[in-house]
Amino acid sequence: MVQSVNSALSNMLEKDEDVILFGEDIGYFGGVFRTSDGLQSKFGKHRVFDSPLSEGGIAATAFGMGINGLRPVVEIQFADYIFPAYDQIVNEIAKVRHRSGGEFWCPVTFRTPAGGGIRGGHHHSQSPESQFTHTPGLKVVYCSTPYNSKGLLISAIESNDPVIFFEPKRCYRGPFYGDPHNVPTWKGHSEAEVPDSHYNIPLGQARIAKEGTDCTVIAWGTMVHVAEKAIKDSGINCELIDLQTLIPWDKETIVNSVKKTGRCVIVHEAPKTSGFGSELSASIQERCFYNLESPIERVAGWDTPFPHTTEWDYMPSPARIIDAIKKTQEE
Amino acid sequence: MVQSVNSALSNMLEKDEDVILFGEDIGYFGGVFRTSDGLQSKFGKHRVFDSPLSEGGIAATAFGMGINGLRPVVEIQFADYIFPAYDQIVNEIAKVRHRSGGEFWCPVTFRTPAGGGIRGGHHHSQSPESQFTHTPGLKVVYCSTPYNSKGLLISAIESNDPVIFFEPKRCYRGPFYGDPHNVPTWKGHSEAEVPDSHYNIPLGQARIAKEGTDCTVIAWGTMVHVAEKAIKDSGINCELIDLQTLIPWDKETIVNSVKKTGRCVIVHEAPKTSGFGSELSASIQERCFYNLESPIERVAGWDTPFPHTTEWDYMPSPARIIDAIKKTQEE
Amino acid sequence: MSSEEEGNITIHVPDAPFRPGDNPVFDKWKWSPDDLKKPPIDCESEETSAHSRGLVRVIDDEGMAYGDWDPNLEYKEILQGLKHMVRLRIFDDRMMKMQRTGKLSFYMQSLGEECIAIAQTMALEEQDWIFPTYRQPGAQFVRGRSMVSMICHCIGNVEDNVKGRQMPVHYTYKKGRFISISSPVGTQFSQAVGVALASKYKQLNEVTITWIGDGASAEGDYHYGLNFASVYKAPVILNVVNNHWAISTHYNMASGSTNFASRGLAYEIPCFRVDGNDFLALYSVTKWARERAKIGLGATHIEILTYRTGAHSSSDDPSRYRPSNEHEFWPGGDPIERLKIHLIKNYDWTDEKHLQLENEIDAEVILAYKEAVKHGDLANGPYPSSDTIFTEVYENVPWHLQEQWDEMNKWKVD
Amino acid sequence: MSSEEEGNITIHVPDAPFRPGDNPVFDKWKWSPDDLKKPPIDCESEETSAHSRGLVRVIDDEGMAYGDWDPNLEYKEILQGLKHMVRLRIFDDRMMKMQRTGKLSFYMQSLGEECIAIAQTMALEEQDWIFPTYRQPGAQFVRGRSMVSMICHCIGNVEDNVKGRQMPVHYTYKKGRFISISSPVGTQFSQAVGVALASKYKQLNEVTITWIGDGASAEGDYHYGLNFASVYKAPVILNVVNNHWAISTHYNMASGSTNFASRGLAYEIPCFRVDGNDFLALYSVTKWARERAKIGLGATHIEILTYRTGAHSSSDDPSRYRPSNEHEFWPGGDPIERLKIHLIKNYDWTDEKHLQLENEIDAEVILAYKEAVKHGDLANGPYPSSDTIFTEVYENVPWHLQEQWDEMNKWKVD
Ligand SMILES: Cc1ncc(C[n+]2csc(CCOP(=O)(O)OP(=O)(O)O)c2C)c(N)n1
Ligand SMILES: Cc1ncc(C[n+]2csc(CCOP(=O)(O)OP(=O)(O)O)c2C)c(N)n1
Ligand SMILES: [Mg+2]
Ligand SMILES: [Mg+2]
Repeated sequence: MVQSVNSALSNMLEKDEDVILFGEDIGYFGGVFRTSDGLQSKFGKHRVFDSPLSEGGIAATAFGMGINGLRPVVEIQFADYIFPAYDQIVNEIAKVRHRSGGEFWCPVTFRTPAGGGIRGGHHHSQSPESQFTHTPGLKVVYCSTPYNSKGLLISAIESNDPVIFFEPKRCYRGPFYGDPHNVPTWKGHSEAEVPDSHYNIPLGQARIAKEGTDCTVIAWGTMVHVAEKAIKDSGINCELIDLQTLIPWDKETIVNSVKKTGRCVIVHEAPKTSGFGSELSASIQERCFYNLESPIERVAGWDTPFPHTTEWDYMPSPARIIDAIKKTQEE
Repeated sequence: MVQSVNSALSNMLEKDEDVILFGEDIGYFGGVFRTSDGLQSKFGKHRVFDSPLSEGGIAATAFGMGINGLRPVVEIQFADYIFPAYDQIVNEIAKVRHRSGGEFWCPVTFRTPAGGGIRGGHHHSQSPESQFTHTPGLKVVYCSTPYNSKGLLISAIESNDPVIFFEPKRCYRGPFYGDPHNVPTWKGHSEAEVPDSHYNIPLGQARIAKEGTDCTVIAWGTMVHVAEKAIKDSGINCELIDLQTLIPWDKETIVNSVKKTGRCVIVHEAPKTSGFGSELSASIQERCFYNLESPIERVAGWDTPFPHTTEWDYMPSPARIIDAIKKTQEE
Repeated sequence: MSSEEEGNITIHVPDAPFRPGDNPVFDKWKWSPDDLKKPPIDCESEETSAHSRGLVRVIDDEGMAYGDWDPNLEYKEILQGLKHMVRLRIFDDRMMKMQRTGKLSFYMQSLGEECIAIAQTMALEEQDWIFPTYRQPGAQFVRGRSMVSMICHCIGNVEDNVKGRQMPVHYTYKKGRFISISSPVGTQFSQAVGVALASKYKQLNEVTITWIGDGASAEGDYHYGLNFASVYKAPVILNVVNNHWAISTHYNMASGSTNFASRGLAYEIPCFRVDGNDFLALYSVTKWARERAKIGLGATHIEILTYRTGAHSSSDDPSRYRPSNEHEFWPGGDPIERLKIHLIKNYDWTDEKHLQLENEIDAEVILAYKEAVKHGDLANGPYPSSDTIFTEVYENVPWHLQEQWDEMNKWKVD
Repeated sequence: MSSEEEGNITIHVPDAPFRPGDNPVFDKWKWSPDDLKKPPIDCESEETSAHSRGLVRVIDDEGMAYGDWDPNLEYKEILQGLKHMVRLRIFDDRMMKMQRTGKLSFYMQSLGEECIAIAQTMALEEQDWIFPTYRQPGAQFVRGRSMVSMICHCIGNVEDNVKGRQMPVHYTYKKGRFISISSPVGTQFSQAVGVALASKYKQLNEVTITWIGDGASAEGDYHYGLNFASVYKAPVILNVVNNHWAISTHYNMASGSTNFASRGLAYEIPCFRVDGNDFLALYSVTKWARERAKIGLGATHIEILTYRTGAHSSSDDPSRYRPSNEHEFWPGGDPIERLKIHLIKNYDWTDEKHLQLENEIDAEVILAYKEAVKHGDLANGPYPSSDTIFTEVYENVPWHLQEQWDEMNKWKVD
């Protein structure tokens, strides 16, 4: 996935002169996760460059560049460190089109590695997507595979709205099936074939990762793979939906699926309370109440900070997901 | 309510030497909403004082004071301006007890006027409570009346956990029943009698503002009064719950009520998507699925920035709430 | 035990020098227009050390202009500045009156600070970007915005180009490259650097100017702005308007120092403190800064020393926290009065002409006001359609907004 | 067209002076211990202007100590400092080795910067508060923390006092007034001011010391810290450790200036730049700052000039972004080597004694390590119970956490 992100960035730098990349350590070094490796030497220092260690300053600078005609793509080194930029994002970037009567807008993309599973403890593990879904004006995207990371990132950069783009860092080098002792690479995975050339996956579209009839399982990021494993092991014919875009989420795909299966499990890494699972659950029951055979289940991170040594007891595991799927079948 | 908040602060300054108040314009001037009026001259400049215009700095300073034995109570002049402090709150203050193995903790209270109805436009109207409910380690409180503002604020200050305390600014001088042309004061309201002396309303406890049998209506802040009016006009025998504390919310009161009524409407001012209504809705359907006669309805602010001249089309109105209550009765 | 003494033994809490009941005393200014020379355009920041600690002036206390910084403007141009300033003052006055009658929800004057944005914008080129706070609306006059359009915004009627979304005085005027004002203070300061860098990236001869208050300079954005401008050598003019007050808070609470200008030195940015009520000095320093930015040498940091004569806003009552007559003692005087005297002493301007000008402008403002209220006002409507709640949140309306929009239409208040 | 040229015509993007393949060249230091006098303890910040632009030194390039800043410590005390520094280096080395074998998930060395926290903590009183970043673990040795306890934290075993919640090197040691380290860089800098103000409020003779990196000084917290300290005259020592690098980013991207020390001047805080590899200079300046804080005059700002000899962390490979031998050319040398030479030249310390010390400490570290792994390590456990996920989130466990805790127990991995 490191390569597919890199490829998306490269395509967009090539295609659009207004695209400009900056962030901490992304220039000469190519980023601590190597996602911008080689781009500075290819496109020049004025298009791909380091920034001071200041997420607030990065966001503010991107705001100004965005309203003055550029299309900045910035990296926040870890999603945990996006909060110093929170004010600039939720009060400024998100609202400028509206507040200016449409005179100014800011087509910035914030790329940021998120999620756990790398022994990151409190501050290298968080998955703060839901904290951006409450702010009108932002789009929120969470990729999960090499293929969709590229197609979604290109669409994010091309969007004239600001996009917060989460990359599940645990999956940079391979999928994760919930077992820390099993460390596969992307090789051979069906979503690992990535064309070199430009392609889009439209924002707002979910991906049906597996069709099924008995329960709809919705996940994003790393949890797509954990859920896939759980479904396989559960013996139950579930439909797995990779949400891909959280704002705006794909109502049609989800509502149709839940109407079909009558059951639903939502899986995310972030703490359960006020995670994006709560919005989906609330919204699905509003729209599918009379189709639901059992309560919508949420499997999520606990409502605690993200721990270090005990992280495998924190992140949703296949076992917990299987249990939730089974619960939905009880009725 | 300005007086009741002032009285809570005064009681706590009197009672506990470790209580210290600071924030923008709160010292000599007594705050732009006058909630700390007279406290500096009563308790001294070293206990009640102005701060630089820097919400991030205020939060950071409060962090340090809190872990070194004080009990700071800070004011963020408008809830819209809490975001420059967001990193200090969600990454630092919320997590310090956990991250330090219990060696340090930070009993700070953030008081902040929130919500709309004062022609505040984008940035003097927001109600960002849900953006704090996703962060483990924080308690979140939203008062609604003179009586509960004092009792809750005292409990917040006495809590050894950090508390984000929202005050519905539209209700500082009187309740609001959804009609901007009707501007009552608190005089004569049943919750307007406020003892001068210290009293607690425990955090985590909701208030049944009105008992009823046919539908549970949950609200907080200004919306408690708007919902009250809607219920009155609806002719339906609703139970009105003033949530008071969002984290941790009062499961018992709410679950019991919904099990009894079989129907539920949640009302809040903040945008619908990922508002705290989504968490309540998701959680209630998990716990009361087999008791629910109809979908849980949410009546909320739209998923747009808060407008200025058209704010009465933005804030949930009695008419919209009545419609939602009626919908729950259709089945 | 007085609170003063308490302050000493525990936390040191600075207070305003004068509070209601005190007699304000200010030292007479020791600075004269002869003090400071123009540094070379490509100077090191250190060469402006004296400029950051002194005060750049052109018009002295007697109304005479001289010294190295005198921009030697033509009478016509200075007069144009005066006219804009008078226009802004009368405009503000009218808006405050309208606010009291409920035609606006809220208002913020530039009283005593009219000179700033007007002089500085006049010193710029028309392709330059203006990124203001709420106290630089005057730049719009320079850029030719119609008063009617400005009033329509303030009174939130159907012709408000911000479509009823923001509070009054939150102007946006892209045609004049005047960037939309936002309420959170300070944010524009760091954003302006991005605007400037985009111009630079595109290799255009465009400079960006921005301002921040003495109070707001305590926000992180102040540091971001100076630092990013310094690292990337952004063509930006970074002003701190030290008008003594942030609502009720004196500037001695904004910083442990009484000098804001010199902060830029440590970022290797040239720094100037300028008499904020001196049209010619402001004009001149801004021209210098623009020239420096244009030739690729980056930012200039300017402290504009002035005094907020009026209330913070229409919601504020300053007599609760400062002596009501404090501004009368402020040695910087009044910017309009000072420019008027300068013109009278040096050109054929007269008190009579000035009075006539005021009358003309008063008529102009009343005309504009009458025209604007034809389109409605906050007390009576018509307002922008509430459909504008849902447009321009995103480029296109996503499904969930469309659902809510449809829902809203069922319940529309107007 | 090289990217250098591109940089000139569009956005100016500074780059590191040397990248892999380049031959690093540093100017020889022109500063000597005789340069700077101690300013009076109650000086104005301006009186430290030269101190912020020069370099406070005591030990010269030959290992001789002299000048106004010589703290005239006893041999015993200097030797104690040396021992702590050697201890830290050997400890770090052992931890890096253990990290490579999977016993730790991650590690961060203090290599080349051992002097800083050790000299500065030794200059403080034991009631003073230490608010460190990840590169000041050495303070814990001064405060008497057992190495076993430190290792247990790093290897995340059942005896980790942080209970497996944070990554390695995120120590907390309240008994030694060493405040819990947090990953978000910069936050401690502003928080430390609050710690200091609480001491002041309680009228205790306590000073707080904190550090921030050259990189992290671009965060808003840096400005908050300096500004709040300056306004409220907090008894705090605010250090910027300029070790040339923030991961792969050279300090010339952290600021448009090459000098970090002088930033404090504009906040009216005295400022010093200190040779960060000079035990005696650091000790001395810190003592001065503590004395000033104690008598109620507030903060001191110190730039500690040093070089990050090692990788940023165990996850980092600096040979990708800087010449591998760059540190050898850095004129500041190595702090241990320099103190050792000073001791050999001036006291009865010898190479043999030094070697023996290293051997003793190596044995001590190995002993501690063996003791610590008895309680488990990250590769093999046992870990802190996963119950610790749920405790100490709040003072008491609220119902929703209790529900989830019960649920977790059904699925426990260990
Ligand atoms: C982030 C933020 N915090 C608080 C406020 C509330 N507020 C509005 S103006 C103001 C004072 C600003 O003072 P200053 O920066 O000196 O500007 P001036 O009003 O003097 O022009 C405050 C506290 C705000 N708008 N934004
Ligand atoms: C807010 C935040 N942003 C980014 C990071 C990732 N990060 C960790 S250390 C580091 C570099 C810090 O450099 P510096 O401040 O110079 O300290 P040094 O490592 O040199 O001691 C970065 C970018 C972080 N931990 N916190
Ligand atoms: Mg001001
Ligand atoms: Mg560094």
